[in-house]
Amino acid sequence: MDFPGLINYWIVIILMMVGFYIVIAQGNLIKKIIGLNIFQVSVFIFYITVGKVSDGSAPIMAAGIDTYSNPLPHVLILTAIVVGVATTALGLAMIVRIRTAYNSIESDEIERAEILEDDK
Amino acid sequence: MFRSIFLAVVLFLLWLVLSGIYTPILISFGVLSAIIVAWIAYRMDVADHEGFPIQLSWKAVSYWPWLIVEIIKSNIAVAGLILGSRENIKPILIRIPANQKTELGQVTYANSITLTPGTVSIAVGENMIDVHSLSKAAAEDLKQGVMHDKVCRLEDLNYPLPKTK
Amino acid sequence: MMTRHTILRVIAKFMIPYILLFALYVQFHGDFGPGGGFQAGVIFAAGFILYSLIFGIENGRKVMPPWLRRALLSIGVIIFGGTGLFGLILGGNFLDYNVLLENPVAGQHLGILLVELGVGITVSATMITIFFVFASQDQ
Amino acid sequence: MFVAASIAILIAMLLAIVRAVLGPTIYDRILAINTFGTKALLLIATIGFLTERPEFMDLALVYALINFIATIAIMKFFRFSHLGYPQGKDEIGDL
Amino acid sequence: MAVEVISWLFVGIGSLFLLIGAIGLLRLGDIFARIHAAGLIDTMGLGFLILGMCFYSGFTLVTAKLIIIGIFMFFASPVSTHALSKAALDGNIKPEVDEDQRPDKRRLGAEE
Amino acid sequence: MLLTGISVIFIRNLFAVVVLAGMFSLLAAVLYVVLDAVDVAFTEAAVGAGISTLLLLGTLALTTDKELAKTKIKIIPLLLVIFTGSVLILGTRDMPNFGDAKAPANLHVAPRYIEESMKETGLPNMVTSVLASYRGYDTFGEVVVIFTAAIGVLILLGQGYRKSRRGSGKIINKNSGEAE
Repeated sequence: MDFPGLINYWIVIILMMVGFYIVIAQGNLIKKIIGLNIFQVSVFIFYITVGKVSDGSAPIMAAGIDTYSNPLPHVLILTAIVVGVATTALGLAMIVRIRTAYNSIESDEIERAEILEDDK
Repeated sequence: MFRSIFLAVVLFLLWLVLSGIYTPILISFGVLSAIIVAWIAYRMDVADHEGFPIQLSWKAVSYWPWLIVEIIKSNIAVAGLILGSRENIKPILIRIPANQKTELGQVTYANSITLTPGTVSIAVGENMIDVHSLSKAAAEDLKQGVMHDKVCRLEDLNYPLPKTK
Repeated sequence: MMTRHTILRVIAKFMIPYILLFALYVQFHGDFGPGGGFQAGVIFAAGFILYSLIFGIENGRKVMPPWLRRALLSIGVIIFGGTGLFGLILGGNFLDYNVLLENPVAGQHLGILLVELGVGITVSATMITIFFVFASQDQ
Repeated sequence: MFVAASIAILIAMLLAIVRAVLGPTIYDRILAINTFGTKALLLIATIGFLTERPEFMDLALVYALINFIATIAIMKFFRFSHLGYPQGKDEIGDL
Repeated sequence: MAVEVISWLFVGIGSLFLLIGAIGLLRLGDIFARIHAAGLIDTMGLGFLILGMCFYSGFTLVTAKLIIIGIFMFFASPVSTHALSKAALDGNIKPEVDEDQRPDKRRLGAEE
Repeated sequence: MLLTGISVIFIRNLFAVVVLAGMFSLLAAVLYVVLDAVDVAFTEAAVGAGISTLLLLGTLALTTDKELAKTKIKIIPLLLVIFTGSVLILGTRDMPNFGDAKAPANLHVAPRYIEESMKETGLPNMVTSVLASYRGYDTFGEVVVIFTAAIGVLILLGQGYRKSRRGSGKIINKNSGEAE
């Protein structure tokens, strides 16, 4: 395996797995949202690293520079970040409602409360 | 109202400094933005004598160099304290008077205290400021009241000089 | 008014106009440097949030009442869509800016400017709305 | 020269992260994030000079701005455990 | 050439103070002491680095923006520091001090 | 950066977790600057470090900032995560090297944007011209998404919410009872 050339992907993957672990293994809903954010950021970094060109510069025209990084991933990620914050807001709003309904933000407790309700 | 207009002019100057591109369309956007922001500021009621202290501007210019020299001096002292042994660090809490007439003056004073490392103003009350200081020397310096008098003079040129201890 | 605590209020009063101006600067210079509608919207909202944090949500509401917020929310989308539709009416495709003016390059420039403005308005209105909704809940 | 400066900033950032993770009280963490923001600002500026395109100073300015607002918001939240207006008291601008 | 040397010098001093501040952030005993170390970073570190960069870039728009950043931090950093220390005091954290020269031990302006 | 991410798992005080998340976001933004994505870094700094932190804090204020369950390593998810990670790392062997100008992603439409956008739109910032002109449809859809999210939050936490609480006999402060 080509060590220095691929290290960016490995970092991305480790980061992604950390986020993934938080999402599936943590009970707390707010932690889950943060895990989701970490996962998201890892995907963003993946896109940006793919678009990076060695010796390239930021894709804003200026005199005397002729290698630019790929602007397309930047555009995609730019929109993705804002959509990400919109979804985060929506998720957090749902957490607030869940809290008023079940008086808890731990997923196991919510499950328990639901079972209790079904039994009635 | 006068202040709002003046604020708009200042904002437009800031725009020119930031922009760096002087085509007619962008300059007209600049005028527009400055007017919009000044109007919002007028609605928010932030462009009053506290929010936009033009009455102080000239005196402030004479105060800042002195403050910067003070900051550098105390910085070196604090750096020595951090690198030195732990025994030298003797934190101290003091309460010092702040007889500035306006709240703006008090704020300037408190901020100056905080800006000089080694002393942090932790609470501001009526005519009093609580200060946490990293060493006794810095606290003694503050008690001398040099900075206090400077800020007072900044506020009003005719301020009678209080007796310095 | 004898409020006990003054530092934040005074400094916030001093800084808010400049933050808002900076937001507008980012908005209109997105074509030349980093920046654009998204960033400008968020910074504008941040300046506004600072105001509401320090002077209270009620004052923030007075400066920007709910109807204005909701109107801005839709106006942004309408500007964006309207620009696209205008291109359609003038004989181009949806969101085709070449036909907006005689000169295609100038048309592109105008189109991009309008679109960015729409994005900025929507984003800032969204952020302010979400903040107000979250902050005005009681526990 | 800017390489040395950015390495110094990176080391300082690392120390700030250590403080944030260790931080016995919540205030230590807030302090850490505040200084961390300052360092990020400086790092952006130095990187601008390193890559010889220093015209992106707007970025650093945004950092300063957002850092300040975030710190104020965190403090406000922590004092009242609410982002809204503290009701019933004359506490406009208090923190 | 002389300008370059000056800018080197300033950036060097700035970095040095930055590092000292960061060490202080780790080393000092309690939160109130650490605030002083952070103040070191905010004033000397930032100020000198920005000054050095100003000299390096010469008389351009970049310099203007750097100066704006400097002025902004000049106003903003004491405010956040002050807010932090006040909140810490309200949060019932007792500063470790050698002597407390305040007449009464309550914080100023506290209602209670 | 990894350190902050991992420590998010172990700290039980949610408030500290939020602070660390803000730090994580700042670091990501610095990384974007290093990778030449100035516009993205701009957005990340404003959105990730500013607005998201605020929103998380708002949620904490409305719920609770203590995590109840003790954090322990759960074996099955950990194994799953390690397995997925190793498969992905194996998959990267076919990926182009970092910074490779000949990578497939950089050969498709990007050269055209870089060459032509200045001539076609007259704007030096390619990201803006691609965002608003070439990819205008995407951006339009995305603005609509934000709009929808705002409406969604309003529906979830706005007027209807208030009414139901008022119906339950709880006294609501006059100042905060405004319909959103």
